[in-house]
Amino acid sequence: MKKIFSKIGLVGLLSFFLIGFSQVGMSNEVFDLSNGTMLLADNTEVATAGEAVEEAPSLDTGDTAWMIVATILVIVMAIPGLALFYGGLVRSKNMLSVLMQVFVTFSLMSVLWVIYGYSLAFTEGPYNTWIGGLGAAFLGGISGDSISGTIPEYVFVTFQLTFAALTPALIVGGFAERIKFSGMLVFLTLWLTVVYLPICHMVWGGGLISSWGAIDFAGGTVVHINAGVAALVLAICLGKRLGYGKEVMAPHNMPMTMIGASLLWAGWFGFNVGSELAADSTAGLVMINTQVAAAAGVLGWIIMEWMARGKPSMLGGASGAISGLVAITPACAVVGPMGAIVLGFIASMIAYWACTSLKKSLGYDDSLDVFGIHGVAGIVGAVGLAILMAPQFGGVGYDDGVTTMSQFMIQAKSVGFTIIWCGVISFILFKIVDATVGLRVSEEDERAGLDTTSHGETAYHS
Amino acid sequence: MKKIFSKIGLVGLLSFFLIGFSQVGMSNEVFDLSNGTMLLADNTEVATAGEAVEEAPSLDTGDTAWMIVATILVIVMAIPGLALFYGGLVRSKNMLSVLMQVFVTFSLMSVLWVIYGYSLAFTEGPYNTWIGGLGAAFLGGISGDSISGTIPEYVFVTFQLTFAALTPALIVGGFAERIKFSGMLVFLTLWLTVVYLPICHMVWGGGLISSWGAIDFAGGTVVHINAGVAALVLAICLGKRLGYGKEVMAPHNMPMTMIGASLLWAGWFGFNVGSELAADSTAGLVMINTQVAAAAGVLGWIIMEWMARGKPSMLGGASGAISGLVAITPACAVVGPMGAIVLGFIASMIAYWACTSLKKSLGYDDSLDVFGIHGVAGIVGAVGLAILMAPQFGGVGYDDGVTTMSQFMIQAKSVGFTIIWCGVISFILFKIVDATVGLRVSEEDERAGLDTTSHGETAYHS
Amino acid sequence: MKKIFSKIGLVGLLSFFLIGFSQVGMSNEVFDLSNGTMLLADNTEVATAGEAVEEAPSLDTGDTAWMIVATILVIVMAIPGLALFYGGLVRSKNMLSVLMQVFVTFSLMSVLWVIYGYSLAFTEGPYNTWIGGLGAAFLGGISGDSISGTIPEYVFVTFQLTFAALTPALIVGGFAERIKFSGMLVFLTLWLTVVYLPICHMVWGGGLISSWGAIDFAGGTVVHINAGVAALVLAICLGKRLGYGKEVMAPHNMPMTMIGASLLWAGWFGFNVGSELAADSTAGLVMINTQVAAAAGVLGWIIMEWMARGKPSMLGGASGAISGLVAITPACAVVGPMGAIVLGFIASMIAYWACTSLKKSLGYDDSLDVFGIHGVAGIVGAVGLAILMAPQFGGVGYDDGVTTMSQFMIQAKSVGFTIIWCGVISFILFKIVDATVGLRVSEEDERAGLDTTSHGETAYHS
Amino acid sequence: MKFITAVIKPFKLDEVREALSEIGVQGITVTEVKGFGRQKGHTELYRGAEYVIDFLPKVKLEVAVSDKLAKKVVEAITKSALTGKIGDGKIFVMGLDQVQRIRTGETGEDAL
Amino acid sequence: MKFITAVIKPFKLDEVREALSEIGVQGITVTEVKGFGRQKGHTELYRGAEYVIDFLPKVKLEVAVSDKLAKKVVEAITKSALTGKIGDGKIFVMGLDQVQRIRTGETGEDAL
Amino acid sequence: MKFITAVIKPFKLDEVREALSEIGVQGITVTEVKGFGRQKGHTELYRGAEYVIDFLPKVKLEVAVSDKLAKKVVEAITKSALTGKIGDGKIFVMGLDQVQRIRTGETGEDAL
Ligand SMILES: Nc1ncnc2c1ncn2[C@@H]1O[C@H](COP(=O)(O)OP(=O)(O)O)[C@@H](O)[C@H]1O
Ligand SMILES: Nc1ncnc2c1ncn2[C@@H]1O[C@H](COP(=O)(O)OP(=O)(O)O)[C@@H](O)[C@H]1O
Ligand SMILES: Nc1ncnc2c1ncn2[C@@H]1O[C@H](COP(=O)(O)OP(=O)(O)O)[C@@H](O)[C@H]1O
Repeated sequence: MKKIFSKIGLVGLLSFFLIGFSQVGMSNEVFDLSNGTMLLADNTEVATAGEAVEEAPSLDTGDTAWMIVATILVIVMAIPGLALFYGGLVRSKNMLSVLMQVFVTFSLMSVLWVIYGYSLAFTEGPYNTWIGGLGAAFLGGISGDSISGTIPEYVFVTFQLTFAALTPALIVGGFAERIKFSGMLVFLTLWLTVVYLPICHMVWGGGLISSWGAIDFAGGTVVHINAGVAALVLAICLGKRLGYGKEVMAPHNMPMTMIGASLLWAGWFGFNVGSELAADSTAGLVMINTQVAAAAGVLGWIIMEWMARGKPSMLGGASGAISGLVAITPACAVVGPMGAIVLGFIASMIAYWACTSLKKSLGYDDSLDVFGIHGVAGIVGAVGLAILMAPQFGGVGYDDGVTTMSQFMIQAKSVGFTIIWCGVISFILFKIVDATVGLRVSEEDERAGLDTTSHGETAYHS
Repeated sequence: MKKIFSKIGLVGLLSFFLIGFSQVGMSNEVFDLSNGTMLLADNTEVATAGEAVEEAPSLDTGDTAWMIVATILVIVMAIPGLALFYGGLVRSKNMLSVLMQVFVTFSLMSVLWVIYGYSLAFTEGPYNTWIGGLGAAFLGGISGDSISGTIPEYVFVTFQLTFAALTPALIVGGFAERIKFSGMLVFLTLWLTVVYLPICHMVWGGGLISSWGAIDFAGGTVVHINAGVAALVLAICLGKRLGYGKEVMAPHNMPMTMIGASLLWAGWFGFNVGSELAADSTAGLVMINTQVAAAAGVLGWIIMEWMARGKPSMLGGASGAISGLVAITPACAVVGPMGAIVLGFIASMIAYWACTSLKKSLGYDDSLDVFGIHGVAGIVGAVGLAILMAPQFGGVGYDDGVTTMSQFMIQAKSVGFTIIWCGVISFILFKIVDATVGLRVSEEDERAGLDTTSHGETAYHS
Repeated sequence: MKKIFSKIGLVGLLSFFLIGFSQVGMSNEVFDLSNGTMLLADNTEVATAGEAVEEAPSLDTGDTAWMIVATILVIVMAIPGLALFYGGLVRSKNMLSVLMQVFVTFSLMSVLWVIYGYSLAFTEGPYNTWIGGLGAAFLGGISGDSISGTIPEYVFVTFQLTFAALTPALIVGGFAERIKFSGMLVFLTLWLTVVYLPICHMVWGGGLISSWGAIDFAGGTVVHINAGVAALVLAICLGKRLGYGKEVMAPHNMPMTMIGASLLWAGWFGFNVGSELAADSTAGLVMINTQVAAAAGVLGWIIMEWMARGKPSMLGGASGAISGLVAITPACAVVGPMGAIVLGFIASMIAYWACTSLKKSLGYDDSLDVFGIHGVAGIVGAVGLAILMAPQFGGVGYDDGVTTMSQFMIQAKSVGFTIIWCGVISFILFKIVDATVGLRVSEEDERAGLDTTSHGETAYHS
Repeated sequence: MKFITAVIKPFKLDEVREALSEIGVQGITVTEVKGFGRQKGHTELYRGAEYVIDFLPKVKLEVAVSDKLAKKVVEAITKSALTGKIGDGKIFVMGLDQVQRIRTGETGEDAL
Repeated sequence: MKFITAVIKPFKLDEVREALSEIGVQGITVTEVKGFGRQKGHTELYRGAEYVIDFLPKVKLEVAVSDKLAKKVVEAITKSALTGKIGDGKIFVMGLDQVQRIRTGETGEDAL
Repeated sequence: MKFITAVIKPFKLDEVREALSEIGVQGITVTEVKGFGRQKGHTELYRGAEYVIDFLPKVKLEVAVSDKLAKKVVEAITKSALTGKIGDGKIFVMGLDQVQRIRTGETGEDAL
C-alpha cells in the first residue's frame, strides 16, 4: 500500500513539475499578454479536431467520403487491431479475455456515446469550462440533415464515437490477465463519464484546455496520456499478476501482435488524418507525418535494442511503430515530415527506456506497457511539438505572439493537468469499484486463466 | 427423411404464416388502396439500393471515392472476414476447407457476375417481374464512361458483384466440415442463378418485391434471409456431421473468429452505407445506425449468456455483433440511432434463442448457425423496421398512406416470399446436385478432415 | 558457382530474347515512325501513374479522399498483408524473422523515400533519362499547399512512398529463412537506390522507358518484375536453405497466408485504382478489372492443380489470386473486364507452371516463389496487355499509329530492359554486401531458426 | 503395479476415457502424438513442393494401475478404441516399481 | 537405473527443474499433456453447444537417473511441485535397462 | 520385448524413421517434447522482460520391439540421429511386459 502511494506520488510529482514548469514559463510570457486573446482564438482552431468552424455549412461529398472511411479505420484500430496487439502479448489462457475486454468495452462505450457521451463532450453546458450539457442526449436534436462543417453531423458523431470507444479499450492493457470482467465494465463506464468526457470537452469541445491555446490535433492528451495514466494507476492499484517476475509470461502469439500493430498503424491514418475532418491540404501533411513518424519509431526502438542487446526484435519494431504514432498524434498537423521523423524516432527511444529501465526500477506491472508507450510517447509528442512546429524545423510555425517557450509551457500545462485529473479520478474510481463490484479475480481463477473462468471458453482447440 | 420433411415443413409453415398474416393485414388496408400507387412509387425509392434515380447523371468524385471504398470493404467482409469468422469455428482438420470454400466461391461468383449475373439482376428483361434480361451479359454495352447515378457504372457493377459473391459464401457455414468441394461449387453456381439473381432483381432490380413497396435497404431479404434459409435447407438435407452431439467440436481458433467478426463489422459499413451509393446525409444516418446496432447486438447476446449461465463469452459477443448487423441491414436508412440500438439488441437476443433453444429442439446441424444468425436476425430486422421507422421511435416515418401495420404486412410478405422461394428451390437444387455430382464426402474423408482429403494440405505445421 | 552462372545466364538469355524480339518487331514498324512522336506523347499519358498532367491544379476533395484511402490500402498490402502471406509459408521457427524483415524494410524505405527517394524518382535531374535530381531531397520545396494534379502533393508523395516501401519487401520471399538481417537491410537500401528509383523514374518519372511508349499502369515492371528478378538473383546467389528438398518445409500456418492473400487482394485496389490518382471513370474500369483478374487467377490455378493431381488447394487459390493481380497490374486501365478475366486466368496458369515445373528443373530455392509469381505473372501481364488492349477484346484500343505488334515490341523491350537492369545490378549488389556485411546466417543459426538467433524471440508460446 | 501405454485414434479418446472410468481407473494422462505404422499417411502439396506425410495424428494414454486391474484395462481399451480398421493402435504394458501422489505423499496403490 | 515420470501442474515446471538441477540431475525431457483425475475440469459453451472438458493441462517430466539418485529425485519433485491442492500430480518410477548417449555412444550411468 | 524411448533433434526425425524402417521396425510413436540438458538454451527478451529458455525443442520416439531387434534399434538410432554436437539426445531401453494390437487383439511380438 505504501509502495503504491509512493508510485502514485511519483507520477503526481511529475505532473506538478510539468505544471509548475509551465507556470515559470508563463511568467516569462507576461509581456505577451496583450496578444493573448488573439493567440487563444487562433490556436483554438488548430486544437479543435472537434469543432467545425467553417462558415459555409454545405455538405462536401469528398470530405464526407473520407470521414466515413476515417471512422471505419478507427474502428479497425480497436477491433481487431488493438485487441490483437494486446491479445498476442498475453498467455494463451487469457487470450479470449483480452479480446473480449476490448470488444465489449468498444461496444458498450459506443452505446453510451449515443445516450449521453456525445452530448456531454460536444455541446455547450452550464459548466462549459469542464463539461458540456445534456441537450443532445440520445442524439436528440440531430437529424439526418444536420451538417457539421462540410460533413453530416451523424458522421462527426460516429467519428468521435470511435475515439470514445477506443480510449477506454486502450486501458485494458494495464490490467490484462487479472481483471474481473464485470468490475472492468463498471470502472470503464465511470471512467468514460468523469475522465474521458470532461477532458475531451476541455480539449476539443471548447472547454478549459482549449482556452489555454494547447495544441492537441488528434488526441495526445485526450486519448493517449489519458489512457496511459489510467492504465498505470490501475496496474499499481490492482497489484502484479501472480508469478510476475518469476514465471515465464512470454507473448503467446507474436504474429497476432504484429497484425494488431499493423492494423493500428493503418487505422491511425483514420485517427490522425480524420481529425482534420476534411480531405484537404492539411490532410496531406498529416498523412505523410503519420507514416514517417511510425516508420522512424520502428527504427528508433530497434536501434536501441540492437545496441543494448545485439538483437532487434519484432515486438520492438511493433512497439516502436506505436510509440511513433502516439507521439505524432497531437503534432501531426503542425510539424513537417522531417520533424515527424525526429519526433517519432526520439519518442520511440524514450518509450523504450520507459518500458525497460523505468518500469523495472519502479516495479509496477503494467501488463502490456500502456503507460510506457501511450503515456510516455504521448507526453513526448505533446510537449515536443512545441519545439518541432518551429518553421526552422519545417513546422507550420507559431501563431502571432506565441514563442517556442510559451507554446511549450502551454503544452506542459495541459499534459500536467491531464495527468492529475486522470490520475486522481482513476484512483478514486478504482477504490469505489474495487470496494463494491470488485476488480480482481480470485487467485485460483487467475491461475486457471480468465478464458475458462470468466468466459467459459478456450482460445485454441485442435 | 421423414424428419427432414417435418423440419422443412416447419419453415414452410412459418413462411405461410408470415404471408397469410400479411394478407390479413392487407384486407385491413382496403381503404388505403386509393393511395396505393403513390405509396408504391415512393417506397420503391427507399427500397432500391440498386437503382439510380437521380436526374443529373454526372460523376461525383466524392461519391465515387466512397463507393470504391465501400466495394473494397465488402470484399474484406468476404475474404478474409467471413472466411475467418467461419474458419475459426471449425476443427483444425477442416480449417483450410472452409477458407477455401469461401475463397473460391467468392472468386467463381465474381466471374459469373460479369458473365451473366449483373445482366440478369439489373437490366430489364422479358420476364421483368422475376428476372432481368441478358442484354448486358459479359458487361456488354457498358463502357468506361457509363454513369450510374453519380458514380461510374463499373463501380456500381463491382459493388453489386461483391454482394452476389458474398451471399453464396455465407451459406458455407451451413454445410461446413462435410461438404464435397466440387458439389458445392455446382450447387452454389445454380443457386446464384435461380435463387439469388431473381430475388435480387425482384427487390433491387425493379421486380416483384419492390413493386409491393417492401423496404430492404441493404439486403435483409436478398442477402441474409436468403443465405440463412439456404443454409438451413442444406444442413437438414445433408444430415449432421459425424459425431455431432457426441464428440467435442469446439472452435479450433476463436481469435480467428474474433478477427473475422471484427472485419465483418468494419466491412459492413461498406455494405450498408455503400448501399446509399453516395456520401450524403443518409449515409451518415446509415453509418451511426450500423455502428450502434452492432454494439447493441453485442450487449444483447452477452446479457442473455450472462443471465443464462453466468458467463458472457467472446463467441457470444461476436455472434451478437453479427446479429445486430444483420438486423439493421434492411433497416439502416429508415430508423433512428435509438431505434437501431433497440433493433440490434432485440434481434441479437432472438438470434441467441434461435442458436440455442430452437436449434436444439429441432435438432438440425447448421454447423455455424447461418440460419440462427443470418436467417433469424434478418427476419427480425426486415419486419421490425416497420415498427421502428415510425417517427415516434426516431425513424424517418412512413410514406403517405402507409401505416405501421401496412408496412409490417408488406415486410412480412416479402420475407415469407423469400423464404419459400429460396427454401423450395434450394431443396430441389440439393436433390439434383446430390444425385449427380454428390454433396457429401465419404465417412472416412470426413473423419480424416477435409483439408488433407479434399485439398491435400494441412493448416498448421510446426 | 558454375551452376549459379548458368542460371543467371538463363534469365539473361530470356531478357535478350525479349529485347531482340522487340528489335525485330521494331524493324517492322519503320513505316509507323512518322506517327512516332505523337504515339509516344499519347502513350506516356497512359503509362505515367506518377505524373500529374491536368491543367487545372485545384484540389478535388473526392480525388483526395480516394487517394488517402488508396495509400492506406497499399500500406495494408505490405503490413500485415505481405508479411502474413509470406510468414504463413515459412516454418514456425522463422515466422517472426519474416514478419520483421517485411516490417522493418517497409519502415526503413519509408524514411529513405522522404530523404532522397521521392526526389530521385519524381523530379527532373541532370541525368533525366535514368534518374531524377535531388532538388526535393528531404521533401524540400514541398509545402502543405503543393498540389499534384487534383490532390495535395503530400498525398502523392505518400502514395508513391508505399510503392517504394512495398517493392523491396516483396523480395524478402526470395531469401526467407536464411538471410542475415543486417545484410538484408544494407542490400535493400542499396537496391532501392540503384534499382528501384531509376526504374521508377524511367517508367513513371519521365525517363527512358516511358519515352518508348511502354504501358505500365500500376507497376508491372517497376514493382513486380523488378522484385521477382531481384528475388531470383538472391535466391540463386545465396544458395538453398539447409535441408531443402529433403526435409519437410511445409507452411507452418496456412490461415495466415490466406489472410495475407486476402489483404493483398483488397489492398491491390489501392495499388491499381489508386494509380489513376483520381476517383473517375477510369478508376471504375481499373476496379472491375482488378477484381475479375484476381478471381480468374484463382480459378486458373486451382483448375491446373485439379487436373494435375486431383485436388485444388488453398495455397493454390491464394497463389492464383496474386498471380492474377500481378498480371493485371500493368494492364488494368487498358483492357476490358473480359480481357482481364482472360489475362488473370492465363497468367495464373503460367505462374503455376513456373512455380512447379520451371522451378524444379532449374533447381533454385526461391523460398516463397517471388519470381515464379511476381516475376512470371508480371511478364505475362506486361506483354499480354499489348494484345488484350485491342478493341476487339474489349480493350481501350491503341493510340494512333500503334499496332498490336508494335505495342507488343515496346512492352517486350521494357520488360527485357528491366530484367537486365535489375538482374545485373542485383547480382553486383549481392557480391558487394555478401563480401562486406555478409548475407547468410551461420548453419547453426539457420538450424535453430532466425527468430531466436536473429531476433531473440519465439513466435508462439502457450 | 503396471504402467499401461496405449496409442489410439484421436476421436476415440472420449469413449476410452469413459470405459476406463467405468472399470474404476481414476487417473489418465493423455498426450497428442504422431504415429507411424501400417496405416498409410497422405501426400501434401504446396505449390511445387510435395511432402509425404507418414505420421498420423494419434492420442497416447498413460495409465498406472494395480496389477489386478491391468488386464481389465487392456480389455477395456481394446474394446472401446476398436474401429476394426487399420491404425487402431497398440497397448503396451510395463512394470511399475513405485508411485507417489505429490499432494499427499501417499505411495503404492493408494497413490493411483 | 530408474526412469521416473512425473505429472505436475504446468506453472510448477520451473521450480521443479531447479530442484532437480540442485540435486544433480543433468537432463530432463518435458511434454505438455492433458490429465484426467480427481481434479474436476470445467464446462465450455459455444453458442448452443456445451462441452464438459475433463482434461486439464499438465506437464509431464521424464528423468532417467541412477538408482541411488532415484529416491532423492522423487523427494525433490514431491517437494517442489506441491501446492497441497487437488491435481498436484503423480510420480511413477520404472526400471531402466539401458541408456545410451547418442553423441558419444556412452552407455549406462555415464550416459545420464 | 523392449520399449525403447529416444530423444533426438527434431530435424533428424525423418532420417531416424528411415533407418528404423530399414531394419524392420514397423511402428513408431512420436511426440514433440522440450529437452533440458547440457546443451544450453537461449534468452528471449520481450520489451523489458527477459526470459532464459532452458528448454529446447526435441522429438521423442517410442518404439516397442522384440528383444532381438532391440540392439539393432539402438544402433540404428545412434547412427542416424548423430550430428556429433551437444544435444544429440539419449536412448532409454525398458522392459516391456506385454503388447496388444487393438484392431486384431493379437498380443506379444505378433502385435508389434
Ligand atoms: N512397435 C511400435 N512401437 C511404438 N508404437 C507403435 C508400434 N507399432 C505401432 N505403433 C503405434 O500404433 C499406431 C497404429 O499402428 P498401425 O501399424 O498403423 O496400425 P494397427 O494398430 O492397426 O496395426 C501407429 O501409428 C503408432 O503410433
Ligand atoms: N493412475 C494414473 N495414471 C496416469 N496418470 C495419472 C493417474 N492418476 C493421476 N494421473 C495424472 O495426475 C494428474 C493429477 O491427478 P488428480 O487425481 O487430478 O489429483 P491428485 O494428484 O491430487 O490426486 C492427472 O491429471 C493425471 O494426469
Ligand atoms: N537423464 C535424462 N533423463 C531424461 N531425458 C534426458 C536426460 N538427459 C538428457 N535428456 C534429454 O536429452 C536431450 C539432450 O541432452 P543434452 O544433455 O543436452 O545433450 P547430449 O545428449 O549431447 O548429452 C535433453 O534435451 C533431454 O531432452
